[in-house]
Amino acid sequence: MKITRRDVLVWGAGATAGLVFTPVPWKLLSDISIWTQNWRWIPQPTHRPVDVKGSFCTLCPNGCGIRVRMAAGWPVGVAGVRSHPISRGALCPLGFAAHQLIWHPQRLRTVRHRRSTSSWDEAHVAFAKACTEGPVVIVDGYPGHAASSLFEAFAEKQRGSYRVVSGPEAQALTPYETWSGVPATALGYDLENVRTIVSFGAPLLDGWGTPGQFTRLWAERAAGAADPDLRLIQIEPSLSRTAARAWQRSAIHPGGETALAAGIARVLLEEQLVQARGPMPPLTLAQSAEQSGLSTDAIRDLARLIVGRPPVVAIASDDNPSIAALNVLLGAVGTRGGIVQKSKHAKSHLPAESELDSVRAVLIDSSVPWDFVPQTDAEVFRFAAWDGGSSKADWLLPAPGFLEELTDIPTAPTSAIETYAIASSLVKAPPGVQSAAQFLGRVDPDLTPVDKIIHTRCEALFRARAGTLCAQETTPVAMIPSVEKLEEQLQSGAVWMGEPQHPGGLRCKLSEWPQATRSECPPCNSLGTWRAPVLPPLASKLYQESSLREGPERRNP
Amino acid sequence: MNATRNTFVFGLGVAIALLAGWVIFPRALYVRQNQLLAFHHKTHAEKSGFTECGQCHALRDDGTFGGIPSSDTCTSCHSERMGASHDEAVLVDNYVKTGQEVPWLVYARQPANVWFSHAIHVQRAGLACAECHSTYGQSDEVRIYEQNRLSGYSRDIWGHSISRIRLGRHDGMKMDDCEDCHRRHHVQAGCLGCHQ
Amino acid sequence: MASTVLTDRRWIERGAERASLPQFLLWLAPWVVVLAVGIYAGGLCLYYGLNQTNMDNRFAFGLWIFFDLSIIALGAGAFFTGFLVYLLKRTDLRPILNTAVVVGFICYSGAVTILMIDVGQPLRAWFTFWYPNTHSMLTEITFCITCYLLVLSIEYLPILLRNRQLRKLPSFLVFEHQLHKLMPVLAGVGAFLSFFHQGSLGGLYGVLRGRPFAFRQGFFLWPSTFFLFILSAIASGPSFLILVTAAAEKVTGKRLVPREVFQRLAFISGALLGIYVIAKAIDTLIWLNITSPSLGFAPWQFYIYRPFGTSLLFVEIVLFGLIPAFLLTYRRTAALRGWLLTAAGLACAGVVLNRFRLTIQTLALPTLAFDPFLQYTPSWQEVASFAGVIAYGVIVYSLSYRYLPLFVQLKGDRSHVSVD
Amino acid sequence: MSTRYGMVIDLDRCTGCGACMVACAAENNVPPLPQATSRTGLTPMLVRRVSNGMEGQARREVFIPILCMHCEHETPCVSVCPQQAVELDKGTGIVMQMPQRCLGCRYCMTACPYHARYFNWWDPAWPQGMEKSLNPGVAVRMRGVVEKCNLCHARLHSAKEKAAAAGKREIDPADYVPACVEACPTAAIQFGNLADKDDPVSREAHSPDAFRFLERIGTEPKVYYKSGEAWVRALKGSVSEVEVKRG
Repeated sequence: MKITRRDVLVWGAGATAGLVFTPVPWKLLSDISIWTQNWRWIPQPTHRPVDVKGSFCTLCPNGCGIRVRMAAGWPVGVAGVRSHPISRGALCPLGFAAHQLIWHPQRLRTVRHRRSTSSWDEAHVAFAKACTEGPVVIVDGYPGHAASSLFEAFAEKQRGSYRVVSGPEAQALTPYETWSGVPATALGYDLENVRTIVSFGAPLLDGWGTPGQFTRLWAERAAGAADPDLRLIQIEPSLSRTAARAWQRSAIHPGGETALAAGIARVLLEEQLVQARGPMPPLTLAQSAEQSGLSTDAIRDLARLIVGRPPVVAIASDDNPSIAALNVLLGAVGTRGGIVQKSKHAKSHLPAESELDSVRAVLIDSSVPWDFVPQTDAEVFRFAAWDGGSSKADWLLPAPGFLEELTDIPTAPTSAIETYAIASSLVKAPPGVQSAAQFLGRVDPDLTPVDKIIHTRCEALFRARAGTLCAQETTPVAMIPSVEKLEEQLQSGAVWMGEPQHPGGLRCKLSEWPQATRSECPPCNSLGTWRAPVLPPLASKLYQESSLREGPERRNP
Repeated sequence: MNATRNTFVFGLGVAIALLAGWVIFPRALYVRQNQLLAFHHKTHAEKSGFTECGQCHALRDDGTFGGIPSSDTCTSCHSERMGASHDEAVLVDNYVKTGQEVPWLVYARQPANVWFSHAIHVQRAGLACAECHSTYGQSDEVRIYEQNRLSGYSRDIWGHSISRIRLGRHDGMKMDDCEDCHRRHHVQAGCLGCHQ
Repeated sequence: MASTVLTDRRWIERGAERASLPQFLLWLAPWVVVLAVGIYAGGLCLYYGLNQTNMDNRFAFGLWIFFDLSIIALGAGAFFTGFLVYLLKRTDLRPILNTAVVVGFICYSGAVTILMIDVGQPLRAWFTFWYPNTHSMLTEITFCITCYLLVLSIEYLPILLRNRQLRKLPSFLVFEHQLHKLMPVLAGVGAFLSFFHQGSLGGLYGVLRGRPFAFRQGFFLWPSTFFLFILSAIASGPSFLILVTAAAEKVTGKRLVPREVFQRLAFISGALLGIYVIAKAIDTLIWLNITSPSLGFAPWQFYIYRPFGTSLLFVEIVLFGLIPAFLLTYRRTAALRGWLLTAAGLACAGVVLNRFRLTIQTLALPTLAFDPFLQYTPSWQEVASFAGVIAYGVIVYSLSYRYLPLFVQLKGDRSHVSVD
Repeated sequence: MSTRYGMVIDLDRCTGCGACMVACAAENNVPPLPQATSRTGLTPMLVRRVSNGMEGQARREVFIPILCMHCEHETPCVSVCPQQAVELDKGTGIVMQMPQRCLGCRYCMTACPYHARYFNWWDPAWPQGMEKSLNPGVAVRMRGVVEKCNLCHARLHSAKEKAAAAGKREIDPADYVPACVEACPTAAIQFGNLADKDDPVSREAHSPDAFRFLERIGTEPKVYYKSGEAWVRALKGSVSEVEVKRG
């Protein structure tokens, strides 16, 4: 018998009716919605156990203490370390997402010669050749760390020279070097004891120096109080986030800092508000008022306010000598709460910019800020972990990134106390990556490698038996049984802290008021002393998904 | 005549639907996989003399659950091949020696949004492992791992009765099953208690 | 031969005058295009997610919520007419009943479609039935609308089955006849459900304590907007029916329903609108003087942002409220087609404006003292899916008009069916 | 006695550095989406910059971290959710969002007066390999659902687990500190148990300088703010109230 259309319809009706009494529709309904909860293209975190490692942030010279949460061999979180004597548990916003930098899309993974892919061997040949042909310059961003001494040794042997690019905080200390002979790297701010700070545009609350140090001090001794124990006076043309939170703030004309410093100095001397009797600035009060944009009375009041609660120190955002001179008048140099000498054996270094002509090659370490471009026609070897784009360098050499390299952390530029720490490499660096130190080590095998240098430094610390080791609890170095124990503790996140030096012994001879110089470095941006050419993707939220910070534009593609 | 024919055709439809829904569908919905290695709980228990599940499936110091022992645990006995079986060779050569983890298929794996703490349920509440995992620990079988094609869940989550009617006592690890047990023990957790 | 191929006469009601098939297809064509674009746009939203729209975290509800609230309000004519005909025995309204059902069906199915496109996880929508939160207005809405859409479909079915060809199947005819007996019950159920979800749509924003522009004190568990929405819906529903039918008459160039029906609807619409506007005015006063001040919000702050000035309030209450209410109830004006349609139009505009202010203005206004006043312009995908649903409505209505006996009075009242 | 977790945020101490925002995003596996903007991004913790509306020397600015306020009374988002994806946790007072239950209707977002809820407009995505840096214990949310601050409940979980393993019933408060609190360099964000009278946080919450935003709406937020500056405290009210105070 033939099947009619009706049969099909009826059969379909029956099947549908029957299906309702099977699990099919109901189970599918459930499973499809569960499917939307577990889309395969959405990554999920690992099941592997998490353990916490102590280390230090190497993304700027300040080396804040960090706790790194590790799972399946990769970092999954970064946090501050309370017991760190300088950073005191704080990190800059960028630090909290720094562990993502390992995976940054702009990560440099291959050697590049003039933008085309090349190899380490070719780079070696080129550099070795350069070394034989003429003087080479090695540029370092973190003077004083183990690699630095390797760089210096190499430069010495090759009749080349070792140069340093220092951040704005360090540069602000250079005038004192010229007047006292003590190297700027040996100086620091005794912030713990200061009670009045006159900041000439220094972003004190916005990533200045070791981010945690001053903000924590300010929070404990200044924030919110009508007459705080620590007076922060911000002198700045614009309403920066530091100015917004400062105790007092004077809006001056852009570039008026020099004139205002002179004006204040004149008032201090005329009204004999300080012991110093000179030198008297050439500018009259009227002139400085006119140039700074404040009234003469305002300047007088400011001067009186400043000396109202000693000890006082003026902090400049660059190497402006007038502000340094003001500190000398205020007696803030070599005194408690002022600018102090923290170490006896620090060296002074040539700035990277000085005479680079008649140089055969320039090797730039990955610690040097990306925007440093040497004014030279020499062959440039640029080490970097990330490609910041538009580089003039002939060679781009992939360096180990965050957490990937064993390095030590010398004293932070602004700190008043010597510290020493070791950031061990927690993550295996990707293949085809080499640090400048390793590179030079291959060129000249006789150089002492970084790990050896670190070991000798630990031995020196151990033999000196001075200072204390800050971990969960602090122990004097004298109590530590062996150098191995000391090194092991340092490797796992402990910090060595030296004894505070006696402030005396730092004398500045200042016969006449310094000439105003064109300031060399621009004031710090809101990134503080951040050195990597890229931001952690999550940190770009600050710029992209909130109105919290204006610029720089997101640096990621 | 016409009417009877209709009823027959209709009934046929119903019958086929029921067959497809109850017999074919459950088979089609799940992918069946064998474990890479034939691991026998019973044998290992006897050889090692272990009596507690926790002796292999231990809690870590921070209270998190160790789960399936890592391959270096095997090293203590399987550092060299113990017998000629193919699986043995695979285990020793590919995992024990290389130190890689065996890609076990985890029957009781919950999805990412679930947070389940063995410490709380076993340590504090004192539940027996068999409450949820049945007696697989004493068995000598190597179960087949069934994975739902749509949700990617192990069959154990939904339970082996496709209709979830008359589930075995230790069968099923859906939220409903968790809730039942919580209700029986008068424990209130709230969403936050068990979800990430 | 060709002519017979190109004709659908045998599907069209005997004696009913209909345009030729090509003409009809020509009329449909543009709407089909719009519908196609709409489907594409909706597909984009479902496939790529709601980043296709211009909604954002602050403007989390956009065009769609306004659209849904509006068409559901306008669709209220369906249940209300059914309510009048079957429960209040106003048989004189029967001629409009089928249109009412079709319009209602279109509006509700359209609303549900849009809703499914504009939630982030439509595949989980059934959770609302499995794990319902009984305190949520949205749960109430979901339940009622789903059930009522079902009711509407069943109400639509007999009209469908009365198609000339389908009628020929005896079993269908029996089925249709049974259904017909069911109608009063369905009308009752429909009325009940509709009263609730029309209300809960009002409650949707009325309960938002965090949005003082929308928040209203309530009676029992429902905020005042709950009742205002019911009122405004049943007030504008009939007006919308008038407009739709008038439009149909314009397009077909036929007189489809006797004038009295229009008069009747107009009067009902007008009277209810009058009551609504007064209630609305009182509610606004209470809200401005008691509710929002008690939450720390001064009335004037809702009106300082252009274009949401007090003028809108005036427009809503007087221009789109009192005036149409008068025009619709006053016999003289209601008798004049021009006036009638204008008034009906104003009445519908009124309810739409009300829905717009409640949904869009509420989100645009700041709550925290340092919030900005927000702007939002829908993306083309949103507009397209919006237009698509309208096209869908026109198409369904056209088809129903062409092939189904929408206006039964053409052959005298056929409350019981006779096989011919 | 049930716990009531809450915060007191000292606005005088906030320098607007944004560390809390980044730490929060990293802890909770928030995807870094290049296409996200200030209106479509995911910022469970968001620091907003607010001025007193003056210019020149008289201008003052304050940074206000905005997160879920975990309203205790008539919690606006809880009552509106049609399918119980939002819940006020009985034991802790945490307002909890369940992305896997959420159908993405966004009704809760319109209900929240603090705009502390965020919608996943895009599929979450990370640059190649970066998924290895995801934080274990926090499930990644999928596109089309709402999320918000859950007070880092993953940390609460591990604290509970640790306690259970040690045979304790109560967690050690030191083990449960949300990421933003831990990250704040000036300790401006204080976290604790408001139900405990001796907890420093509940004492702070009753200090004269403490306030909550939109208090008069009556939802009893559990996130308090505090400031010595009158104009900042005035911000707690609506636009109208602030205008009135500014005169």
